[in-house]
Amino acid sequence: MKKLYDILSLQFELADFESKRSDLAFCKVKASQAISLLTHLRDIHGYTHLVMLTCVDWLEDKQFQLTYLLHNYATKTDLGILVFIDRDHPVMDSLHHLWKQGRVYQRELHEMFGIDFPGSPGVEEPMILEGWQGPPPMRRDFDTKAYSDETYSHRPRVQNEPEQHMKEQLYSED
Amino acid sequence: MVNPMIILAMFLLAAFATALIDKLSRMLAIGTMYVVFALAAGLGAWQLYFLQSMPDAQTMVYSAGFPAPLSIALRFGVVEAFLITLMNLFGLLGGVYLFKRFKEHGAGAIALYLAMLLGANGLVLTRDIFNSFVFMEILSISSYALIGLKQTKNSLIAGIKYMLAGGLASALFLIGVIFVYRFTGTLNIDTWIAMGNIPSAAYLVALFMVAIGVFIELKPFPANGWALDLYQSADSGLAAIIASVQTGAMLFLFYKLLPLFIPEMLNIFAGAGLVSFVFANLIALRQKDAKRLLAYSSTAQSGLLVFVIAALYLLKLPDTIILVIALGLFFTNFFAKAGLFWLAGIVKQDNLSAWGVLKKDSGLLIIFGVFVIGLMGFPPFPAFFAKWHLVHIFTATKAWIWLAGLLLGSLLEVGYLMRWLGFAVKQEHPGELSKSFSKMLAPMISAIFLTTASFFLIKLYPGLGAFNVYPLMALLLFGLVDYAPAKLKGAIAIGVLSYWAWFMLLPSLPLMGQVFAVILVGGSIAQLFAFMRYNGAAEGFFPFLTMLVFSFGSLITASTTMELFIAWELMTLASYMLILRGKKAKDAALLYIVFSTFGAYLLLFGLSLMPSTYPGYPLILQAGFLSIGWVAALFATGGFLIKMGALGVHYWLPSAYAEADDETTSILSSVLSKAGVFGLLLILMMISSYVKSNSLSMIALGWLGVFTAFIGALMAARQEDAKLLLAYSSMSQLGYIVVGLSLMSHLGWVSALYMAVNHLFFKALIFMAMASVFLRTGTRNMYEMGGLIKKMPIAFISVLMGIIAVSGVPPLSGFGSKWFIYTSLLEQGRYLQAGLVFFSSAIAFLYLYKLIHTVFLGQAKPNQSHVKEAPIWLIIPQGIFIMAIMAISMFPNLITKPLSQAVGNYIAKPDWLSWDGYNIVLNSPALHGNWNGNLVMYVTMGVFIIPLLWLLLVNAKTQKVKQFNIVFAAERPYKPETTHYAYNMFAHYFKALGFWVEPRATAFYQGVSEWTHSISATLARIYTGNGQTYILHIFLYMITLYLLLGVR
Amino acid sequence: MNDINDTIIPEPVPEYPDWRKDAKTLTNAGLSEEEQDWFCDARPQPAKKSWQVMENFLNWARSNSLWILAFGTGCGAIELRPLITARYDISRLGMQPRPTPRQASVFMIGGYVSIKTLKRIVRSYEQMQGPKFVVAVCSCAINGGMYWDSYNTVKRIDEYIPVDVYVTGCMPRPEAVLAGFSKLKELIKGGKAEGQNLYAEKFDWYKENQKRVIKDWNMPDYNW
Amino acid sequence: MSITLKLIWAFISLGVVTVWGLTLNGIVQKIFARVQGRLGPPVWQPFIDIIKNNAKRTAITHGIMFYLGPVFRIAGGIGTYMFIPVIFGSVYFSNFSMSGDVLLVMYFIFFGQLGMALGAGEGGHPYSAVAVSRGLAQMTAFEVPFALSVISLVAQYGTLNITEIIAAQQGGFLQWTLFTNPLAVIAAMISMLGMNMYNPFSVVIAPQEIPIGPPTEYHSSFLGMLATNRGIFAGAKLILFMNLFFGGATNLFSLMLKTFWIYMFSVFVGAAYPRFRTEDSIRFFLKYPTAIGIISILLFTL
Repeated sequence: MKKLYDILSLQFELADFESKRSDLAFCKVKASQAISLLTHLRDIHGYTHLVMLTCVDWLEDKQFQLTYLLHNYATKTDLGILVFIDRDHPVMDSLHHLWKQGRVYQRELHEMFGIDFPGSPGVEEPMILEGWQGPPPMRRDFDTKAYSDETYSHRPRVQNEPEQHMKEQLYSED
Repeated sequence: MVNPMIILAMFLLAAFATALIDKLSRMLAIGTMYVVFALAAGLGAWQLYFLQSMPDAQTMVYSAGFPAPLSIALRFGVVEAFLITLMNLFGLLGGVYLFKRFKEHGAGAIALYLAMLLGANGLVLTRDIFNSFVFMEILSISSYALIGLKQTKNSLIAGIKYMLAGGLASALFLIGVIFVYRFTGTLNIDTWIAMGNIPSAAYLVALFMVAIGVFIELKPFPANGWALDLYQSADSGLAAIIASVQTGAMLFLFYKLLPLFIPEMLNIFAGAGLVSFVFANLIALRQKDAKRLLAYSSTAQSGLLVFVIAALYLLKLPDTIILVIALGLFFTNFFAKAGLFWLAGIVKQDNLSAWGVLKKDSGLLIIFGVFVIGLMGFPPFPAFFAKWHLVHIFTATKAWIWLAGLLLGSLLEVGYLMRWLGFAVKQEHPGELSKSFSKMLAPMISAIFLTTASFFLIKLYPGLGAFNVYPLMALLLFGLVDYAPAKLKGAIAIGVLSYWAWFMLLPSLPLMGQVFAVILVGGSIAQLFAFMRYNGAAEGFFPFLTMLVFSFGSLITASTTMELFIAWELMTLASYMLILRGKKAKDAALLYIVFSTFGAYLLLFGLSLMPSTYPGYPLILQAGFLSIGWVAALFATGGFLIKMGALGVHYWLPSAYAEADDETTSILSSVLSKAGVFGLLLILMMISSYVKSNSLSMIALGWLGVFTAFIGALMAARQEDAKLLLAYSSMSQLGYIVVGLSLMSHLGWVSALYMAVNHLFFKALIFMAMASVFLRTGTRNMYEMGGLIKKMPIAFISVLMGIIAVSGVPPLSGFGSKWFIYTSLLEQGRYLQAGLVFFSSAIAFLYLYKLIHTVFLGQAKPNQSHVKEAPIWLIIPQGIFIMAIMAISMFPNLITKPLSQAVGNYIAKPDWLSWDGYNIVLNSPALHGNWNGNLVMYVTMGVFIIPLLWLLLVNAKTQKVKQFNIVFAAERPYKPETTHYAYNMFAHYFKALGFWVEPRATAFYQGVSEWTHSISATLARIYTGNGQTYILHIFLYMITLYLLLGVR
Repeated sequence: MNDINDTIIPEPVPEYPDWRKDAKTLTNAGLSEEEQDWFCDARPQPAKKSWQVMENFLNWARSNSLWILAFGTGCGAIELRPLITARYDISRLGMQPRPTPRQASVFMIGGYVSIKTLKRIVRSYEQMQGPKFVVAVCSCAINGGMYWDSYNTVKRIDEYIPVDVYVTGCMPRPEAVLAGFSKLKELIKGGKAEGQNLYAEKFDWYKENQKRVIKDWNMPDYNW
Repeated sequence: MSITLKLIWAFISLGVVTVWGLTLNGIVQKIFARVQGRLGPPVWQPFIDIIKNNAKRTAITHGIMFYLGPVFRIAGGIGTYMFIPVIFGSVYFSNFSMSGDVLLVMYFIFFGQLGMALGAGEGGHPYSAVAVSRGLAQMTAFEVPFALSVISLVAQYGTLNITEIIAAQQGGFLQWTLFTNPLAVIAAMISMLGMNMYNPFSVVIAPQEIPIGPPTEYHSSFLGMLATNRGIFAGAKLILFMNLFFGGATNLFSLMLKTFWIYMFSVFVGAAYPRFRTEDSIRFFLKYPTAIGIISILLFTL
């Protein structure tokens, strides 16, 4: 994996290589180079499978971390590409032309984190939040409890003293 | 008695005087010429009149009063007089047509034209062989010169080629004449004939050279390259005269020489003529250029005439018969070919597809139609009668090859002529016509002349009843008032036809004929209402519709085979014109007419083998005791099966039904196909004396019917176009009729007729309802419709009744036809056929459900929200047919009893078939069964009404919801188009059974068509356009013929 | 019936002014003009009962022929499958799953209800033909359960459709669900399961609740 | 017999067949349950379901044809039954069988199916149309062996009249068509599997993919009517098979016994087999049973 990292480093500005296991490693790349790196990995190095595309909200760093996890069927290795993008202007290049399933991940990220992937087909369509009007709910600064309290009414809670309650339930004839 | 010398002298005088008069005034010169033609024609006519009043008058005239060897003999008999009249009339018409040219070129052109006609007249009149040569040369030389007048490069080249070929032909002729003179010592043809055959090889060679000289001038294929270029590049007015007058004169010369020829020679010339006829037609098939096509057609026609004269002479038929047949062909050919050349000059478009400009003038279009149809040999034109007798003669003398060649060539001819007609009628073209009075006069007068003559011919023809004239009169009269509003015309047509059918047709018929009269004529009349829906004139419907209906009448009443065939041809023609009226029907109509003509020729051959009938009694009456041979029956059956669209020859059916106008399709499907049933029944009656149900032939016919039903049903289930679906459905239903007829039993025929009546009712009903759907939605693709039940409830009810009747579900009458078919099949022990019939009738459910579901049920489409019920005119026929279906379902005796009685006149009703009230009881040793349609109806009503009342009671308050209020797996539908399950509805079915419906017939016929075209293309390659090659052709041709002659 | 798997009968819905009782049609404002033609706009009306003896008989029949709408709305739906198996076999009680709402009479809400699911639930509920009953299974359907603070899950289903019986538990055992159905049977036989009429009478209240959480209301107001 | 009396007896016999058919349906459900190790619903469950469905308080309709669909269906069922003689030799249980022969019965079966298909079609639900297209396609296939076996019967007995066919089978069970023409019976029984739409030919109603087939949109009393028809129609078909192949019945008891066992044949097969796809079942029907049917005809003609 390190060898691959070294080879790639000649062409791309990679950083923070981190080998988790013998068959799993992560490295960071600049957002502007991410898609070309992915293309390169897919076409040259046999990472033909996009396992997933996820996002982590680093609220404190004002950054979103996108993780592209790729799998190589020949060497049975996984490589995670981490891309950090600005949290205030969350725009990232789309990879739907590389992997068709990418559009679903991107749609989800658009819905949940508000990250825009220009050009990705159907990225604006709601996935599970039909008619959602609030801020993207998976952002860490979204207060889900407050939203919930405000939007949905709670069933009024009846609290009983257990002992008393059981007595009433079981021995109410007395 | 007119002295023919006067005519010749008149021409000579006029030709010389022209130069002088032209100096005076050009108009006067032209006028003089016209007067000369008129006088000559008048003299011919006068001579005809004279000879008619004095049949024994001397017709031979000797110049200078000396007998034959010393002077030149001329004959002015009936034939000559007839030809002289015609040719000079044509000279006049052609002269008028060429008026502008004469005005331009003056005396020279006029003199040349007069000389040409002088040559032609002389050729006809003279009985002297050397004199013939002189006139031939006059004719030829004046022709070259006239062609040269056009002064274009092409026409000059063509003129040179013509001169070369003509010179060669004349030279051969002259050498031959010299040698013959050496043997006979005289130049008089009559003397030659009187001397008989001289047993000398050299004499024969000489005679052959004389003959070949004339023959080459008649432009036989393939030694005719020069003539093709000539026709193509010459002025069309001139080409018209060459094609008619010159060819006519040459033919007559050939005819005069015939008695001299030995049988081998006649054989060779007949064969060469036939080859010319067939192959020129074959090549013409793929021509795109109108004048080139006409050139091939002219070649073919002169080949045909040579063939006919030689062949008939060889068969030693009396001169009068030869002359009548030849003149019949010649007469039609003469007018039609010249007329077409003239029209080509008016259209001024070389490309066939550009002939759509003719539509700008409907008069010209009609004239064009008259010429084309006349040329094809359709009744009532004389060529029809000629071909009819030819076929009979060939059949009687067992000249099968000649017969086959004649029919093959005619079929090819129909192919290209109808293609041309299709272009003229259907193809839009922006071009302009070059119309002027002088140009219009000639084709107009010849069309009128041709039509009138034909009209009188059919009226005066011995043995033809008045009913044969009605279709033509209807065509003529409704054609004249075709500008009147459709509603008025429709009302008149319905009134007239009803009166005629009720007071004239029905009383003159036996019961079986009345049954068919009800089906064919009654069914048509009921559907005529639909045509009244058109606003405005709706040109082109009523003349042909009324013609069609009247021709049905003449078909049923026909008492001789000829009447039958005339009615059949008129019916075909009328239906062709109706199909052609459809928007995109050009190709479909062509396919229809080619297949129909093929069928008609099979029929013609079959009829020619039949014994003579008793004029005055309808054939359907005579059929009970007439008996015909199996060959005749086979061919006639083939002809009728084509019209019914049996499996294998059904190729024309889907496209013709689909592309015709909707109301027309209804008539085609429900009525016209029954004409085939009529014919088939007629044939079966005539062979019933020796062909029984268990004959191999009838079992085979039964299987053909069964497979027609099966494949038709399968194909129908595959269609997305509603009309195609219904077309295949008709094919399938007719298959049942064929099965029923093939049983040759009382029950079988009753079942076939019951099915025929039923099919008329329900298919017309469905077609009318679907016509209103097409009218309102503007599409025929079923998957583009949906949910129309709310918009067009009446159409839905009609289709519902229709499909219940088609599928044979009780209680409607459809079950009756199914019951009859099964019982008759089972009664005769045809178990496996019954099984396959059952399978096909089950498949019928597939296409019927598809039809009603995808159109009326399911999801309504947003672009059809404006759709409303059809106009009343389309609903009236639906009402009539619904009432008819209900009546015969409720009271089946209304129809079963008369049918049984009608059939009983031919095949006696067996004792085991009886009616007990409404209960039809079958107690045959082989099968017991019964059906009580009336009781079934009551029981069905009962079991239907009781649950309905219960439902109304329990479920009185239902909420009416709309189309998207459906359970959609917890979702909601967004588009009706994607919610409507319609396209390729039975995909799974064809996954399992698809191998049955591979379009094998289509592949076969496309193969045939491709092969024909490539053969024709290969043949056409011999025409290089090079004059020397053409001369070589002539030489090779001559040598080949000589070698074939086999004279030592 | 033990205490752990208790069955809760929901309290009646609060009083709510029903100001459009006489209206016969709905506005269907959520639909475009073209779509208005495709959906029925009638307003549901409370159904009338027949006379008492007859009604008792019919209620008996209804209670013994409970056809369940097999629509797995949440994780509790997994509890329906064991019920059909040989061990619990609800078919002996005359119950069977039914694949289309048109023919079902019991709607089993199986657990948490997200907004997206709620829309489908409302639609399916309205497509059922009355009398129709709702059994809500799992604590999520009762008070949100573990999704009590979720941004996307409603906390009490009875605000949106009338519920006849709740079955507590996360998730309840099949026995508990069976107990819930038994309770429902009792209610039906007693003529107390009139959720359909409640829905029709308080239609506007339910609709308002539904529309408050379902923001993209692209369906008719009542899915017939 | 007077027409009034005839009508009364027809009603009585209709009542009998309805009860018996529905009971049979109940028994079938019970048997399926027991095969799967369950207790199963009570035998009278179909009756409760019908009452429940008729007791529904609301109903919707998509249009007239939708409304009439179940009426057509049940009319088809009742009509089919009405044209079959139920008990051989009994004037009371002969219904209106004098109106026609077995052909009438075979074609009247289509009456209900066609009407139902039309009603389902107007429902506008695509699944209904899908199911109808499957059903019709399968029907064209399974009717073929049945028709062939009926034709074989004609070849054997020389009659289409059902009463005469029964009469020919009297005189001991060895006279039954089952023993005199076993091939025809085999073909017919296989085609009955298709008619009853149990496994392996149940793709038409495929309950999960296309919810229960054509009646997807039907509910309330419409569904009640369809369920009632299941009883009548099943009874009518069984009686038809009994009459044609199993010697008919001379009293109600033997009718119940015979129809029960005939029905059990398709039930046992249905309980044991998985499901065919449409095209597979079409191929199946057009291969083996059709071949058997043709052979049985040929045996009687040659």
